[in-house]
Amino acid sequence: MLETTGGYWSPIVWIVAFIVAFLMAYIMWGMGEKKHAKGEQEKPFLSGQDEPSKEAVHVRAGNIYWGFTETLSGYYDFMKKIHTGIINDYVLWLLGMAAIFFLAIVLPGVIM
Amino acid sequence: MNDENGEGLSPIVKIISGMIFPFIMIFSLYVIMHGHLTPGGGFQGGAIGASAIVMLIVAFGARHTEKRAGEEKLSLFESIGGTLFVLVAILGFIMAATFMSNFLVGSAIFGEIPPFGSNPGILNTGGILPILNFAVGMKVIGGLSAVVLAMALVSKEDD
Amino acid sequence: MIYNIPFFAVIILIAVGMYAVIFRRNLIKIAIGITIVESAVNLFLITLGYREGGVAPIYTNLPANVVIPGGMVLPVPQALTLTSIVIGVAVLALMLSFIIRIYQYYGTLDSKKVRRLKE
Amino acid sequence: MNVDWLLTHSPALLIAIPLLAAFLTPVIDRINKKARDAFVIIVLIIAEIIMIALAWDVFTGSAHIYTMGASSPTATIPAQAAVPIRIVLEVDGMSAFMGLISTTVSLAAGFYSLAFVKKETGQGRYYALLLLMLVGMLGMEFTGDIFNLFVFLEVLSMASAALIAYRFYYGDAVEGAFKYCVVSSLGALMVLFAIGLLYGQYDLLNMAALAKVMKYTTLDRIALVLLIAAFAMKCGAVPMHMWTPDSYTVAPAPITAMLVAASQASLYALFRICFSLYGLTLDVTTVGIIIIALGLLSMFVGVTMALPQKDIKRLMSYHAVSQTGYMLLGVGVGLYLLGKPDFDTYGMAAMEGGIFHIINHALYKGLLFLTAGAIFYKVKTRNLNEMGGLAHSMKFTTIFFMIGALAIAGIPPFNGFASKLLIYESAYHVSPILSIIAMLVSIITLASFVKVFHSAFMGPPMENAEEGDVPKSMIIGMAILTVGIILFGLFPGWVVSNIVHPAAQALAAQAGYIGSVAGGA
Repeated sequence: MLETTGGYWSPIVWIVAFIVAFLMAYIMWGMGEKKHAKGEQEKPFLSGQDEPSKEAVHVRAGNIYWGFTETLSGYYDFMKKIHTGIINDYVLWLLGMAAIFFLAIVLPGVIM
Repeated sequence: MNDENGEGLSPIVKIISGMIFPFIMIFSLYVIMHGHLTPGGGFQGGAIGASAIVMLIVAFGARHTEKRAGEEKLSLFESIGGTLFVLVAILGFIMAATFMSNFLVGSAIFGEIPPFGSNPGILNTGGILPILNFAVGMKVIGGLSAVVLAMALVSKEDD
Repeated sequence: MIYNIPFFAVIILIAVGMYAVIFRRNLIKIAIGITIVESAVNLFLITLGYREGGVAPIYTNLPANVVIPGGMVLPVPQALTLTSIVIGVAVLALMLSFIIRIYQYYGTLDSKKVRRLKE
Repeated sequence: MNVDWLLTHSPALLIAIPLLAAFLTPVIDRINKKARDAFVIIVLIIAEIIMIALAWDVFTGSAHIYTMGASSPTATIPAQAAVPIRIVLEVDGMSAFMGLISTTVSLAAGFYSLAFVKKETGQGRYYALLLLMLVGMLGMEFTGDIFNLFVFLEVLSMASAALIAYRFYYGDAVEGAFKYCVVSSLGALMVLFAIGLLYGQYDLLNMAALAKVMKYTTLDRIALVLLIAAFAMKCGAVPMHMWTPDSYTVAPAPITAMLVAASQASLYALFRICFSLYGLTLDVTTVGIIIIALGLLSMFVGVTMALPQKDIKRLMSYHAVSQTGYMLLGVGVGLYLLGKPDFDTYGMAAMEGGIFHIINHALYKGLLFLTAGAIFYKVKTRNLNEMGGLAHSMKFTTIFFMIGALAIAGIPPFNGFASKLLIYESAYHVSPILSIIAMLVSIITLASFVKVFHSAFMGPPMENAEEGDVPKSMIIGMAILTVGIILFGLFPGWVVSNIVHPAAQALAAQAGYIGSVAGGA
């Protein structure tokens, strides 16, 4: 039981609720038609084509979120541009951030 | 210029560096042993000692040095130095109150308490400091020369 | 004023070292740049402990009849510098051995070409 | 040798034993390889046991002080002096908490390494450096002396850099190590310069004594800038994170898990500097906003960069950056609210969330990197496009990966959910935008791990994959972390009130930190 500022979180209660919900779903599922025995399912109908093999339809990692990266291509192009992989740039980023912190932390003290 | 092994410098350099080698080592030992009295100590003395071995690498070539004082041997020397250092520090628990306590003060080994005022430097003082200096010296001699030897051997791999 | 000059040297050395690290593309020059910055920081530490006319702090006790006008310089920054030098040796050795290996595998020391890992 | 003696000396013992073992390992390696493996594991187990005992004592009692070389461990101020001049180890709640993480991850990495590096050369030095990494982490976390912090930071950096380049025959491993070495040594030099600035003003190196006299002058501000920049870089905050994916990707998997704990030691140093060294003297609003901004940037950029990656370890490395953002956000909110009336409610909850997230992250990200290593061990590639169907042969690894992935995405009932919940709720109080971004990042995290799970474990089995799972010692290493995840997930209330709260309290209460070393605040 974890008390948070807005309420509480208890994994035990969550697991009990999960099991109850799972059992209910399982019972409902068991009440359905039992016409098909295992192994007798029909093959999917693909406009008369043969079903392609599992190897042929497995989506490879590079293509899974193609749509997402394509939509945000402006952002990703920018990100690729700054992730150069050159050690000089890494040091430049470090110094640049130090300069920004300098402006934010030291300058107010000097001005006042 | 080269001898039959195809590496190293001329015989003059080899003989002279062979003659100087023990003297540099003795000087290194001197700096290490007087670490608690004069500027210097384990690291500086160890660096001098390592430079003697580096001189051998330059004069005789890396492969020849590897046969006589191999990287494995030097690393072992280094490990023994490190172990000695930590062991002396741990003895502080057992012999006195805390880690790194100077438990040798007042004892016969390096335990003499120096008289007030300027003195010519009494070697038998400092408690565990001379021992720690010695351990650091061993570690630096072993480590530094092993590093240079390894680098020399790796850059030889090309040709 | 004259005792502030080392601090200017520190600033100049840091600038030179950083210039080498940021704008030089040769990996060995980058390593040299880091060593220069490190020397600058060491110089800074040593200068902090300096006293005008001070002597080296290697007495056990000062004799009663001897007066040193400047006193002793502060030994703590010297100990810090020594530690930092030892660390610097290790860093330099490690970087140089990496550079040797990089040269073996990439055949170049140009930092713009040593970038198989990016994005 | 009774328990009291052991507890009194445990801070020094925890550093001394792995250090001694690190020097002894190459010697034992020359005698017998099996003995060396057993020796390393025994040392890691001893360190873990001592650490648990010490942590328990600290959480239930008070902070442990240990003065090196003094007549008694608590004699911090020598008779002739007015300020602490010896090296002081100070183990308060936060230090003990971080120490627990370091030893646990090291133990898992040690077990895992037994099989993982079996075919490599130079294993004696591998284990010596692994133990030195543990020494560096524990030293950074325990020390009360700012110069010692620098020394242990360098010990940690050098050992890590050498281990990243351990499989130097891959070429790019050396590149990653070189990049790590350059940025971390520059960062360490910034820290040293800041130490010089502080020492020049106050003639002190002890953090508690420094905190007592801290005036927040312009020079102090410059030192703070240098320290924040260096440690934020070392913990991998965007936009100084570029070294993180480079070095995490090429390191051997157990070392990557250790590197996660190592960057958290830097995170600890950042928090220690902000809270204990400067405390309320600094401008908490400005610095708090800076840390929150770093956290938000890290979370968002890290996770979006992770999504399109094709290299499994590179993807996970970007997630490590992203998860570091959560910790920065949580503790940054705490720092922002420090000294304000809301601190006792929302600020404390945010800090608890951030600190709880540190240990959760070390557990599940360590586990995920170990599973990535197991995949690499089997299929000899890190490219996700070339994998598939590994669930057919690697049953244990699949289960471990699923647990780790669900935990990192914050799916209940695993531990990631509890800490993220604390962060969401308290950050919402500062600004709802913070919580919204944090939740969005959590969703993308889940999406990218679905991608890894789909492409590595699902689908038809690979043609050239070997049968069977990885060796037993690797499974033990992963199981240690999995048990931690499940326990922390099932009992978050107990963990927060007994482990996390003392740690957050130790950070927030600067007076306690000063008082225990330098006498009354």
